[in-house]
Amino acid sequence: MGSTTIMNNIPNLVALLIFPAGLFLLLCGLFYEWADRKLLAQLQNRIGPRWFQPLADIIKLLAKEEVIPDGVNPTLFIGLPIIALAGGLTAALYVPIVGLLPSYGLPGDLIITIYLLSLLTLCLGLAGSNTLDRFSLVGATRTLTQLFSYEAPFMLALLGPAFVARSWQISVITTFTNNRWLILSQPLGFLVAVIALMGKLELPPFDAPEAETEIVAGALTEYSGRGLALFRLGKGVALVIGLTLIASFYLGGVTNPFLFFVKTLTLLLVVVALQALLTRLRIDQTVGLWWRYGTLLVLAQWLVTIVWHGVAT
Amino acid sequence: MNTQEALKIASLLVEEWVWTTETERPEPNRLDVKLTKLDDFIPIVVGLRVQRLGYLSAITGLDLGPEVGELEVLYHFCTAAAVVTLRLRVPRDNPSVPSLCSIIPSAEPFERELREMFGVDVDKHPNPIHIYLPDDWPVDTYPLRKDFEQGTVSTAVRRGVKHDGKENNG
Amino acid sequence: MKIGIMISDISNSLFRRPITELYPFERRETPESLRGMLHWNSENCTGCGLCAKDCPANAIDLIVLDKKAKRFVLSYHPDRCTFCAQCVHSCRQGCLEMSNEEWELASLDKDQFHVLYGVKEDVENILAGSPLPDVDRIE
Amino acid sequence: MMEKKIMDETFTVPIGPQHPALKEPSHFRITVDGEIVTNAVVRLGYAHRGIEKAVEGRNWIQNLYMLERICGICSHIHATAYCLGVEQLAGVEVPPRAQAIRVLTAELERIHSHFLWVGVAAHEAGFDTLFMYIWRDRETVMDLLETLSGNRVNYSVNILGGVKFDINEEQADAIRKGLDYLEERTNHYLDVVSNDAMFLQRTSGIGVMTRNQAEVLGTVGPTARASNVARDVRVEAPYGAYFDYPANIVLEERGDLTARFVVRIKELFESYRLIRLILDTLPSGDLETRMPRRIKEGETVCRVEAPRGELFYFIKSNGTDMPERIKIRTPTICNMTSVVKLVIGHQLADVPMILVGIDPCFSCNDRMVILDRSDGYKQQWTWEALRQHGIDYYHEQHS
Amino acid sequence: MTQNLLQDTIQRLKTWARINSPWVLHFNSGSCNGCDIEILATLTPRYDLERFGIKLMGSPRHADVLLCTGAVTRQARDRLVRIYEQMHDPKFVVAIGACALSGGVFRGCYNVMDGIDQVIPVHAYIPGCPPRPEAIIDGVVKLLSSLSIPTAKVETQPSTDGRIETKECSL
Ligand code: SF4
Ligand code: SF4
Ligand code: SF4
Ligand code: SF4
Ligand code: SF4
Ligand code: SF4
Ligand code: SF4
Ligand code: SF4
Repeated sequence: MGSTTIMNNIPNLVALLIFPAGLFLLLCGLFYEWADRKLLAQLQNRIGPRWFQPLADIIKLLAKEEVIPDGVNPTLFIGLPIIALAGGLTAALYVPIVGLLPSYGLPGDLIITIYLLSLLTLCLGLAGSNTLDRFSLVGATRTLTQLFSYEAPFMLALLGPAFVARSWQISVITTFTNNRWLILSQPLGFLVAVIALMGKLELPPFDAPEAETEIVAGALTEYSGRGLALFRLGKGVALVIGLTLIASFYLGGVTNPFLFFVKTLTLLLVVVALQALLTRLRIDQTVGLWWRYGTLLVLAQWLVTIVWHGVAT
Repeated sequence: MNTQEALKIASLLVEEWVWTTETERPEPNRLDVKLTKLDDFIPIVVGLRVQRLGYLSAITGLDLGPEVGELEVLYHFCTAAAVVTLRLRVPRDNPSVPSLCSIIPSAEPFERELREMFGVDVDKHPNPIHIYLPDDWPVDTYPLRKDFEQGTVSTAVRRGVKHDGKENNG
Repeated sequence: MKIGIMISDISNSLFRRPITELYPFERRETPESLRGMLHWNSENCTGCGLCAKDCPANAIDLIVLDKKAKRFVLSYHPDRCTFCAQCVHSCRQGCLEMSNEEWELASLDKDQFHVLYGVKEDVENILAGSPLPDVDRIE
Repeated sequence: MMEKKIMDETFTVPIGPQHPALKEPSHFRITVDGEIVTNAVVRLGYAHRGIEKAVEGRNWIQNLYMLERICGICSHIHATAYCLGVEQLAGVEVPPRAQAIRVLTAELERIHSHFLWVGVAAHEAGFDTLFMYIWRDRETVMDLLETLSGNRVNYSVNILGGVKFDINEEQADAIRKGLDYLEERTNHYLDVVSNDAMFLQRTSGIGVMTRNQAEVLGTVGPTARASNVARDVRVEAPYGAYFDYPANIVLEERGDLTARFVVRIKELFESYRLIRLILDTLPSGDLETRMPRRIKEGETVCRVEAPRGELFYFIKSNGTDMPERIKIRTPTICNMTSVVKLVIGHQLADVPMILVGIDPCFSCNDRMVILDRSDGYKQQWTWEALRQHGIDYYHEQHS
Repeated sequence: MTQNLLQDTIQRLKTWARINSPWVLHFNSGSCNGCDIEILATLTPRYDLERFGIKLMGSPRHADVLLCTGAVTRQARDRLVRIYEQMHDPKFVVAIGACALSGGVFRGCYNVMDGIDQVIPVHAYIPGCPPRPEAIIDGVVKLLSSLSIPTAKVETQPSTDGRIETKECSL
């Protein structure tokens, strides 16, 4: 059974690998997942996983027996993880990963990227609601609730730099932000962007959708084997993209690999420290918090930016 | 209320009132009250409660063995170091005691335990279901009675366990 | 009302070596008193059987081969043992002791968990299942 | 939500089987009329091993170790209660040094237990960093207990008539040093649980139990003391060495989850004080007195203060080397009752908060709800669904 | 030829991943909590099992290794079997503590089954009451290393001082 799973997987895997820079991106995602776990462990005064840990996890999951639970739509069950990962990988085309220029660029690709990122969450939610398992259903509901509350602030926060760069094309914005530390002029926007990213990726303390102590593993409870592996990969990729976007928009651009790694990893450290410091929010608190403060903060930031711009020009 | 006061009030209550009891002081901090009439039980408990004499700390069942043919039920009330114990004797076949749940809500699990471990019927108990034993426990089998044999139940069940089609009896 | 009070802890940890032990690569010294695997020294044993009688888990049996000649074999089940040291305490002859070094007893099969202590020849006899003169077991 | 239509008849909601959890498994069955809880029943026994029966077939010495293993978190206190009872029956005087060592171990155990609880509760609330640090520091006590007794969890310090181990100067110094470190850390944790805004919003004002409720429902231990009920066997009815080393009671008024954290953490300081005192004034003398193998006929009641509250033992001997009957009433069952009684009359939506409020580990035991209606319609609910229901319910109320 | 080589590599890769990424599920089948707190302790900073890629999972579907404690009470038995069946292959069971191995002090009590292996197959046994966290790590590492050599059984060797560790005992 195990080996046939692998064999069945091979066409899919190949399809993913021939995707431009796909393999590299996946590895990058795994590396960042490792960095995330390792840093968290370090902050908790323990050693944490070895460098190949996420890779081993993925391979093991791929080799594991895949069972499609009763009462689910098999096409959706199998298809959703693939779409999720594909969405992430596509989004990466528009983003300056490793400081290289984006492979593609079109006007307005910022919006496309953000929506492709949401595709992942959306698939997760659908995957959860596709099963009969109660944990999954609750997880799915929470995932989607969270998605809708984080989408707007994240978007608005990223539109801040877009506004000052006067373009909705990522490559244009990054050229503009190069060596301009927007974090200084838009600190609130930066803050909201970071927190919204954590919310989007369901990192603690916004991990109510997959809280182990409450609902086992949320939407993914019924997933095992390949499906789980693909979702994890997708999340890794989304993490890289999110970090890259924020680092290049707010932290003075990521024009070469060195700067890229330094900046994204520093950003990751901030994210991890927040994870370590904060207690998980209940889902109602998560949502309430965002609608009350997150959006407000971002709007305040906008106001300041606009006024300041008006004054400057 | 300190220990001595509590003991004094308790002995006043049970000895110099209208009920028929035998009291003993097996240890300095304990007052042991044997009730000869089941009817006196509830009024005495109400009396203890009204005097705010401690809280129901535990209910102990005792099987005096098939020869004696009786079970004993002990209600322990604690105040500071004082322990006031009310003892009820009930016949071994068809034993029954009144429920205290309406006076002392926390008696509920203790009485359920008494029911399933000794087979003492608790009259008017709000939730007469198992608390510790599994639902498929054989009826009329009470583990803490003296004539319950360790192992009878457990082996019977163990034979029934199967895994991978193999019989698995340890 | 403060946010993130634990920041002092995490910033302390950031640049410090984790407290994690490297076991199984590095083994910390175990305390002298640690109660590990039980060992039996037959020399002084009188065959009183108190150790077996007081064992809460029935982990030890004393097999008496010849009471006069003081030929005993002690059968010990580390899988049942609760490492409580009552047997050590019960034995007045000081025959029993618990090792503070041998505590990594994990095994992949259960056969490892039947240990016979005694003179080699007696143990081998028992293993071979050869008939023994008036074997008496004290549990 | 879809639950709405089910809500308007009486039905039974059994919450949760157990979950592969740290804490012992339990299970609640809640009957609801519309939205109001009319009855709640707790179902235990996933860990029921039949100890009370088994003790009748083993000798007094073997029983010590079995009773010690009723629970691995407060094993020592079970053994102590049993020993005190049996010694009382046998009329044996235990040497003061042994009594002091028992109390010292009991206080070390309390430290380990409270650290454990705070850690698990933090993990439950989703604050893993606190969990990790608390458990890291807890290792200090575990090390002390291990060097002292030879095992990390079921220490087996007691034997009938005394203790097995002595404490030498070197060990005493190690304990003092360990306590200094722990005291410093405890101050820090007290700050965290009482001031960290993020943590407080998961604990403050949750699961409130008033003083009267706590008293009438027969709660014990820190749960009672967090509601300002002065119930502590060490203080009310001193036993063993607590006559010579009196403990002070720690009370909190609010009765909510925060108060339960604070009470437990403040009790740690009391334990540190007692242990230091004992170490400084450890009486000299023997460690044990000889015990007869047969215990005189009689009955006794023995109460001690376990980390979670009053532990009650009733021991009856018939003059042989085996007990006639031993009744054990653990603190958990008392506090369990309070949960079950407290929810009656409350909104279903409040149930999770009350359960979680009493002991956050409940929420990890109970993750599933099965709706079982009389017409045979069954539906599974998660613990979370119930919580969600609560949230939605209040949203609707307010909008 | 190349087909074989590919198969072989995939097999090796799978084994490697399996050994390096064991996700565990913890089940208490009626233990005294002693073993359970020691399992939890192995995840905390002092011992940190994440070094070996071990992660505690909540769902049986995600777990590869079931860590079991307790003497299996009658109430817990069905649930144990169900959890075992819910886990996806390949799966392993580790019994932890005297209770889980044989019933320990509770051997013979009316409500217990005297050990995990009376109910489900067990792949590794860790004695102790409870085993120290190091001993648990040792057991898990032994299980993991046995996966790389399919026929790993620890040799029985006669030790010094006349003591023999036996495979079978006819008594
Ligand atoms: S240590 Fe305890 S359980 Fe082990 S053999 Fe000795 S008495 Fe028995
Ligand atoms: S108690 Fe000591 S002397 Fe007696 S049988 Fe056991 S080992 Fe031998
Ligand atoms: S969530 Fe519950 S079961 Fe899981 S580790 Fe925490 S307390 Fe234990
Ligand atoms: S102590 Fe109580 S719960 Fe535990 S085994 Fe005995 S009767 Fe059951
Ligand atoms: S109260 Fe009971 S379950 Fe809790 S630690 Fe004590 S013995 Fe264990
Ligand atoms: S050792 Fe004690 S109990 Fe045993 S036979 Fe001798 S006197 Fe009796
Ligand atoms: S206190 Fe009672 S209910 Fe709780 S774990 Fe111990 S035996 Fe079980
Ligand atoms: S082996 Fe010991 S510590 Fe583990 S569950 Fe059993 S009695 Fe408790």
